[in-house]
Amino acid sequence: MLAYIVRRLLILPFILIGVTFLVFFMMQFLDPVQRLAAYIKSPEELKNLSSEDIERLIKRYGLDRPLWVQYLEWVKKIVHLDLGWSEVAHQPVKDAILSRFPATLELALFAVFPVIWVGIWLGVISAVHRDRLLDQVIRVFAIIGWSLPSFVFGIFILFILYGVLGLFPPGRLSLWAQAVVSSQEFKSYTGLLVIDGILNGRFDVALDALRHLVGPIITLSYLWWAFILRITRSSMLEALNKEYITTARAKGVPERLVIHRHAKRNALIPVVTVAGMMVLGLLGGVVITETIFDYPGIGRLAATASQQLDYPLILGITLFYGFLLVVGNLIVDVLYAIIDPRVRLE
Amino acid sequence: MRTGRFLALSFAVILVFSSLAIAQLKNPDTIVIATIGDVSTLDPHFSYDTASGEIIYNVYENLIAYKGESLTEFVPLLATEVPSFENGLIKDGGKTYIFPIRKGVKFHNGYELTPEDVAYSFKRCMILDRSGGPSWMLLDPLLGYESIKDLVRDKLKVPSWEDLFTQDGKLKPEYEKGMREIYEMIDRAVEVQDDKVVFRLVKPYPPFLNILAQGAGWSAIVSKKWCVEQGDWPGTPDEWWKYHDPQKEKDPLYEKMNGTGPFKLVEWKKGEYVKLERNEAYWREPAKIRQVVIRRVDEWATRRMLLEKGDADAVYVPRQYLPQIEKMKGIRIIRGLPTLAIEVVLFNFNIRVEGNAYIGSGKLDGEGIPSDFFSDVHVRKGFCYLFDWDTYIKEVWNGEALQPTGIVPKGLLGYDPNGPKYSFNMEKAKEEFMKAWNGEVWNKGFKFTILYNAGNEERRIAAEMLARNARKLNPKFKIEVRGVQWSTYLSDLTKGNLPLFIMGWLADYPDPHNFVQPFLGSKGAFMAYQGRNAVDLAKIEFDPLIEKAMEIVDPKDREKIYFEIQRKEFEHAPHILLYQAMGVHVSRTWIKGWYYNPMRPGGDFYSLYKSAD
Amino acid sequence: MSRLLEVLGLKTYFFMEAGIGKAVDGISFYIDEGEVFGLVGESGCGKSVTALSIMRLIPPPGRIVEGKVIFEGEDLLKKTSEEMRDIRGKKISMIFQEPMVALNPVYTIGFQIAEAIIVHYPDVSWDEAWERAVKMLERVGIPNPRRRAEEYPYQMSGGMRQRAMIAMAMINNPRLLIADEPTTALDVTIQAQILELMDELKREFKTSILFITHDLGVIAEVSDRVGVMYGGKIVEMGDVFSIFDEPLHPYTYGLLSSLPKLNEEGKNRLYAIPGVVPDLLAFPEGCRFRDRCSCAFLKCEDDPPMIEVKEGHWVSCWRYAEDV
Amino acid sequence: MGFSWVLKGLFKSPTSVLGVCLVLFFSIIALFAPWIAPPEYPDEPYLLPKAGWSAEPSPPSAEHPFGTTEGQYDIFYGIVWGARTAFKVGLITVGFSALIGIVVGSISGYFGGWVDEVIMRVTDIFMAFPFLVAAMVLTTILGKGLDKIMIALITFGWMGYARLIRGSFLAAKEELYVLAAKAIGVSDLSIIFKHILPNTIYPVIIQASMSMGSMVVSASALSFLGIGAPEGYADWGQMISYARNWIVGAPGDALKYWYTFFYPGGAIVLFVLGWNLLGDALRDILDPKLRGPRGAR
Repeated sequence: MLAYIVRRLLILPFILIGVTFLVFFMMQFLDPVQRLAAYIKSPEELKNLSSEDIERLIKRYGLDRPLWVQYLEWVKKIVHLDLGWSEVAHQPVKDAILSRFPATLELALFAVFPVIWVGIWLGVISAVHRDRLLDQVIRVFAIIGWSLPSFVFGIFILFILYGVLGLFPPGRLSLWAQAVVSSQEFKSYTGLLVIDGILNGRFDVALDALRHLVGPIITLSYLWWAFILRITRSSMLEALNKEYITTARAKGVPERLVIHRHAKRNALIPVVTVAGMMVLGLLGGVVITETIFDYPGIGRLAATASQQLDYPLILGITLFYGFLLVVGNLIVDVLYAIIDPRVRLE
Repeated sequence: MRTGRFLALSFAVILVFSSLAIAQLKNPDTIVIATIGDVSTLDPHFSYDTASGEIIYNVYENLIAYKGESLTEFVPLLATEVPSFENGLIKDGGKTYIFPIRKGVKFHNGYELTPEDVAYSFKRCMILDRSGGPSWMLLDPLLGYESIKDLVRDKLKVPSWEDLFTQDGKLKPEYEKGMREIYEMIDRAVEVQDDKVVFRLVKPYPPFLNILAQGAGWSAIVSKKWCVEQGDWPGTPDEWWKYHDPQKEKDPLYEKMNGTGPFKLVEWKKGEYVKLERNEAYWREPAKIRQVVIRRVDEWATRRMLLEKGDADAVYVPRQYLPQIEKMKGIRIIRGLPTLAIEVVLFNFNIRVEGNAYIGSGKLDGEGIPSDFFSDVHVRKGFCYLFDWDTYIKEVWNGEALQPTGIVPKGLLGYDPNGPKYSFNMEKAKEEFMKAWNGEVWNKGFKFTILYNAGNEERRIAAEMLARNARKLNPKFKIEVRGVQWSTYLSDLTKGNLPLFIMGWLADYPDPHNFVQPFLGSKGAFMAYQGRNAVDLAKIEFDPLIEKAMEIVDPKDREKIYFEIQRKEFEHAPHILLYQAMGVHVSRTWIKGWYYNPMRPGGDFYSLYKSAD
Repeated sequence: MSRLLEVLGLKTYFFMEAGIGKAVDGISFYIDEGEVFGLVGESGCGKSVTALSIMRLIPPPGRIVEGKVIFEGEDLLKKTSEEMRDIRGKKISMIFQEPMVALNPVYTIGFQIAEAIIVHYPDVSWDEAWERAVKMLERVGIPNPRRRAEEYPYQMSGGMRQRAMIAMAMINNPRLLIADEPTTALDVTIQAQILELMDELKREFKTSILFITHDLGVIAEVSDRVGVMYGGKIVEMGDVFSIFDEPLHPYTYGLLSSLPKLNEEGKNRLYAIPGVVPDLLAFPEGCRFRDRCSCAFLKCEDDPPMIEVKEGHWVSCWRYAEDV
Repeated sequence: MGFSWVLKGLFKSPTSVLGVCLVLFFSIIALFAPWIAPPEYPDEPYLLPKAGWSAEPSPPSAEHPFGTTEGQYDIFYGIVWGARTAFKVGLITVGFSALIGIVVGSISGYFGGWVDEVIMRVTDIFMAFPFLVAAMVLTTILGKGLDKIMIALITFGWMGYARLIRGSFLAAKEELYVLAAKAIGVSDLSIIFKHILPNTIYPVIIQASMSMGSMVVSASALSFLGIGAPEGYADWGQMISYARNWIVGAPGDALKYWYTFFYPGGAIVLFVLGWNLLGDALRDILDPKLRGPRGAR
């Protein structure tokens, strides 16, 4: 087990180098002036800029140097934990990512719960009622969710929840709550506002943060349910066909326990992997949902970074995501071993 | 089934709590603005955009300010008097300006304002002179050069600024003396005399007071002591060049503010919001509003709902979406606000040929255009007649824009309501195209691409209109309209690849020179992109008149010259004047005290307060 | 000896798109108390379906369409599903061919055995159930049972697993044990040990056994009486000696001839029944074996009756019909 | 597993019938687009006809049966030709990703050893990108245009197939028929093509039909974010982005501009739904692990 963890961690630097080099490689399709677009962000900024100034800016940011030189320069800085400056975020790349990660983490944590829970629940029901009406209804329901583009459904949900009902506003906090959070008395323990709110005894703040999470969570949940549901359903069907299920029935285990104790536990093993992938996807930022709900997370940052070709930030985010992915997959593997005793000794 | 019950229950709980949160007048002592502007720096001398300018306007103060809605009258702010010939504070035929400095004003950190701070501020702005920044407005009247780099190049006879330094960034010893002399020039231009500050101009400069009154940054007064504490230029001649053209994020004032204005900076949450708080120790009455939050919300639908729910008091509304909020309750829409901005289609007289994918074959054979296609005045005029202003302004702007009669916009000296202008006329367009290139254009046709930076609707539609009308006029006239990423646009624009391109200009100060010079002057901001032939044309036709207009003080005489410039502009048609838009202000009706000044970058929060109707 | 189980005219069909698969098509047999009844036949002949039908665990699209399963005087097919559940594992329990897949891989052996107690005796505490499980493991010959109870199925050898499986089946002291090919997947030496264990337990707990296998050698060793199945029907039934000494049905005869016999010095080539067992849907009308039968004649196109040739020795073949 | 058997399976459940119908429906629209909605300029049929210049969408009328978007693009025309675009994007991206995946996965799985190690690590690198962000970056770099989107989607879309094929290969390699083929000296390529691929292709078919929908959604997401199809191009994603700012309606009349959102949104949802249902059905039919006991379907 330990050897396995070590081996996986050894892959980490390799992945990170590969990923970032690929970004640099892609940037080679641009000429230096195009790369400068990260620094001159709109026509308005061209106002008093001569072509000489443009040359100077290119030199200043080293945009005309060859790929290898730029990459090595960048790596040199990385070694000192300096990810560079993001012009889009107006702050160092490291700060930009670290300041938005708690928001994304919070959203992911709160979204994961309903998605996995309900997804498994529906998946089990669907499998147990295989091919009957209930199964068909659940599957159609889920597959519609899966077929809905997030930019169609997200806007729709925002419109209903906030536009029509006026209940769940976009953003991350209401104004008054923002004032509380940025005040001196409010201590930030985790960066997750719901938890911090509770720890500070400000339940109103926690509730407010929760209120802002509802829209994105509903959107994400419906879109991702199908994902969990189908894998649960199919692995549940597979499990229900297994002989140990007949064994359980043959020893008189009630049907409820046959399903929930014997089949489900086995069916959940592949679900763990998928759920793990999903959590990693959520942590990597949900670009469109965050954009629509004006939620200040990694996804929105990534969207802006890539639209404006802010390559220090793109690199930072890719690095961050690569790290997350490798470590996250490792955690999933460990979890896997805990759920499935067969894996333990391998 | 347990899961289902729990879900229903938790949803019900959330519903109850959230319905408690709805109120009528929200946040009575806070103003929330939702906009798309991206604040890029808080250093007043670095900033040159309106989003940053709005913050700076409310935190820093200038010597003087515009009086209410006026563009010609001023009120003293950190000065105690507005200089004029009458009160003797403008002397030497408009080459010396004297400002008595107000006493007892404190910066937000408690430091007292001194005349020394004022002089330091202007010198700092001139020395800082970042690439593409606003410092030229001070440098031109005070030193006679548009940038420090031009000045250095001229005085020290070096090819470029970089040549002054060794590999490791040290000033080469041979330039030490020259650089000190240049500093003396800067130093002499703004001087402290007792409790006054004196500006010495190299020539009379009619819009100088406008430049000092503009609140977006370059004339803002900072505290010298505080700046030095932040690691900024210490105000001495030693190594002043190190503080020239800094990298934005290394600029000590990049994210810190310490002004004398009615609001203090509380927090700049990058990319999310800027929060300001009332300055209780303000030298006038403290502001009525305690707090201002400027939120960045890119999604229109979200902004709209924030406004509708009262969570935002004012939002940025793109013109095309006005119909959506016209019937909204509790919303005030103020239309027809004159803006000092103009949108122009510029012809490239010398299109670059090598590797240019936008001009087809590069020949006049019906499958492309030659490099100097637009050098023929008949081609340019032909295109001018193809643009359908009436439809465009009616459909795209809901009638809330003007067709310009010349480059000087309405509201400024030199605007000629009766000046000649082009109109949509297919016959005349045909006539011009038949004359162009000895009739070859009409017979063979052409093909090229108009680029616009994706996301700009008005520019897209203007380009499409030209393209569709051209094809209607002659099926051999093929224009492809293509939206591209800003990076591509930037690159092709600076390389000179674009056959024609659309640009806007927002006034830096309300004077016709600020429009004539960039668009018609041979050294103007846009001529460089319009090619050699355009520069030559400007040198002959426009430069002498532009210079003449700046040497004259009498407004009547100036106006005549600007009329003449614009008649020549019509005759040579170096560009198509698209529109001068009318501004729209949208806010909740409970916002009171709002007034308009076209030169102000955003809101004047000092004047605002909230009360239910 | 009294009748413990009597199966009468049991028909279990599978309703598939392609047609109706008559997996079990009207079989009847009985098992007396303390008796071992062997059910033998090639794979696919309906042995396992018979077992699952008795347990009423036929998966869809299969269904019991006709017949009676009388257990302790009551028809199991008329029981409610809850009553039936309580019978399973308590009065009738079952062990399977492949203990690796028949044991739930994610629970410990101890848990799975203790669970069998708890589901029938909810009043028993987990600790108590666990203790009994450990004792039972010891009884079925698992060394170090306390530690073994904590282990997962994959940690055990095949023989151990089958012992655990037996322990699980016997934990509630059932009246009837259905053993569906319990030794097929095991090595020959282990096979013998398991069979011996079953024999011991049978005596100790006075349990009847329905022993299902395709292995005639095993049948000969353990059964009191034998039923031979082919194509969903019992073609011959009788006590083990009469079946082995004088097989009547051509199929039984073929099966026995295909056994290698050591005492004949292995000189003769083994006999093989010609053809293969057809698909469930492809059996011929009438006698189902007639396509492969060397002595089939015209009459075989009709369903053959069950004929008691000798006392307690039945055969379903036209050759023994008196009126032919 | 014959073709007719698959067909039969598809008409088994109502959901898969629905899937087949939807896909067929859109195929017909795409195929007959020039007759359903004749283009204004036949040389550029994907360019949406424009009924005017006004920003405000206009409701369905006799002339524009589905109404017009902001900027007066005809929605009906856009839906019809957008079906072609969707098929183009879906088939090309899925086809090429699958092809690359199959080639890479086959090489990796068949040869194993260090070849496998290297290829799998490269795959890991590509998978370490968040898909949408990676596609956005590449599209932004390459510039606006449908072809650019497709390149970006293919570049970051092949890894799933490669892994799938590799996995099947590793399993198949141990199978007797492959060992036998190797033993009698059949060449590598012919083993791959004749013996392994036909037996491992089903999961790829399932995966491909499922990702038809998601690829089209990804492409429209890029259009939605403003870095996708060229302006005025018949593309559902772009049409939704035209509706994006109108979906909230007008005060007191929330559904005023419903048609801007309803038709393109409906088209894309139904298209994706069709493919997903089809993929789901194929999976049930082709995936042996899911088949019931004793061929019970």
